[in-house]
Amino acid sequence: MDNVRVIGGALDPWAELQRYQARGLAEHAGVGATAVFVGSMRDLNEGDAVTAMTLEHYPGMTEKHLAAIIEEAGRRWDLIDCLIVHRVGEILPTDPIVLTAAWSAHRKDAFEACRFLMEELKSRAPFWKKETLADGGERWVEKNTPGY
Amino acid sequence: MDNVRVIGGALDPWAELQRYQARGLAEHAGVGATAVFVGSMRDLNEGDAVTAMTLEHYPGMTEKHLAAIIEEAGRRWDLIDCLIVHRVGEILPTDPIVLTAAWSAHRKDAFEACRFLMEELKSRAPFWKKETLADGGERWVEKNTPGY
Amino acid sequence: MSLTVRFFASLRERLERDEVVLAPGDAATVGEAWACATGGEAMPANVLAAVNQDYAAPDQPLKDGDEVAFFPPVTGG
Amino acid sequence: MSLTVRFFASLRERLERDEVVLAPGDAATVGEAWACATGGEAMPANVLAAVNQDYAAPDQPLKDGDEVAFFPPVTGG
Repeated sequence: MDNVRVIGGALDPWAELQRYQARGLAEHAGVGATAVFVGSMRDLNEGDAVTAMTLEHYPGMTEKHLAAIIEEAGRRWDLIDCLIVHRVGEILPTDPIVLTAAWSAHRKDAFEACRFLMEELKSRAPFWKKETLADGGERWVEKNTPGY
Repeated sequence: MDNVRVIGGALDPWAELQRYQARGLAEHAGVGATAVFVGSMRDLNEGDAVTAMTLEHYPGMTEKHLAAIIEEAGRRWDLIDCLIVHRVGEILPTDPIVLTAAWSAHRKDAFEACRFLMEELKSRAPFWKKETLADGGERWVEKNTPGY
Repeated sequence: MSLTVRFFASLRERLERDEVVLAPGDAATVGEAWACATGGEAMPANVLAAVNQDYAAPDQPLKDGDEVAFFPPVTGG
Repeated sequence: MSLTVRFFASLRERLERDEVVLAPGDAATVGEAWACATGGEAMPANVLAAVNQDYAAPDQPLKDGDEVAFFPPVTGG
């Protein structure tokens, strides 16, 4: 389950991809297409200025469901590999929060699988966001925005 | 037109993204979504082993049309920035050939724009591939595979 | 043995409880585990439940040793 | 002044020409520039044309100083 990581510290998506590809993908001459998504923290949500965020997860269940999402993508598309990295804990605006990536021979498969990983993660993986507002108040985010 | 580059040497997509984002995007707290595509050279095309490739372009017209594609994406989706980098010249299997990226507040816009950049590039930007086969023979690629 | 009931995120904060341990006889289903661990509160329609880290419906039967979790809609990514 | 006609990729190789300079009177349209620069060959249906780096149809009129380009379907990315 090296292709699923929940991390407590900073997420550098490009360094993460370079490291992950170095395990054989960079030399894999069957890879024609790599699709990547990075979600970052904005300083605005539902019209309010947000100064910080805490991301909670359910250790064990989160990783299990991220792995299941990757497995499902592998059944639906022709993929060589996938990666999901998600950050938890204290987060500030501009910080990358999540990285999803799909490697395939063909771009259609890579594009669609990468987007699927992200949408499934947002609807099924147990993570919760609590925002700190500019006035110091806190609130739990109650639902995600639609992605299609 | 810094967001369009046609380069003769190696393309390192992750270093390219890091460099490009360092011009302000990394600190832009309105960016919630970054979608990226990387196309790489495979060692197989239409069932034949391919050992090398030469990519030709039409200097001037290529850059002009890549810029027009980015402009069109900006009219169709809510975007903060886009980047297209394409390699030309001699290329070997596993080498990255093309990078498209779209930055937006929202993931739907980033995903769709990134894919649009790639599909439009493949149908409109004047690049041509000539393959060297395992037996030493050469052939021009005559058409691209469908992407949707 | 026993049943462990866990609460996450806004539910954990509102109910002021993180983990409750029940005797297996206390709750035969997910819904009964909710009622027992919250002191009889009705289960809100948008609360999600998991048994042993898989999503579960309120009528799912429980067995000794199960871990039951309750949480609000997920908002990661 | 004059018209410059350029060929790219497999067309350049097959026709064994890279650039041909025509007198403006030689070709009033893109199609005529093709005929003149190839020595009267019929223009294949899949050949693409550009005038001053924008895609153009065979009947597009030309003016002095134009750069006309012919090339096969594009295959980048």
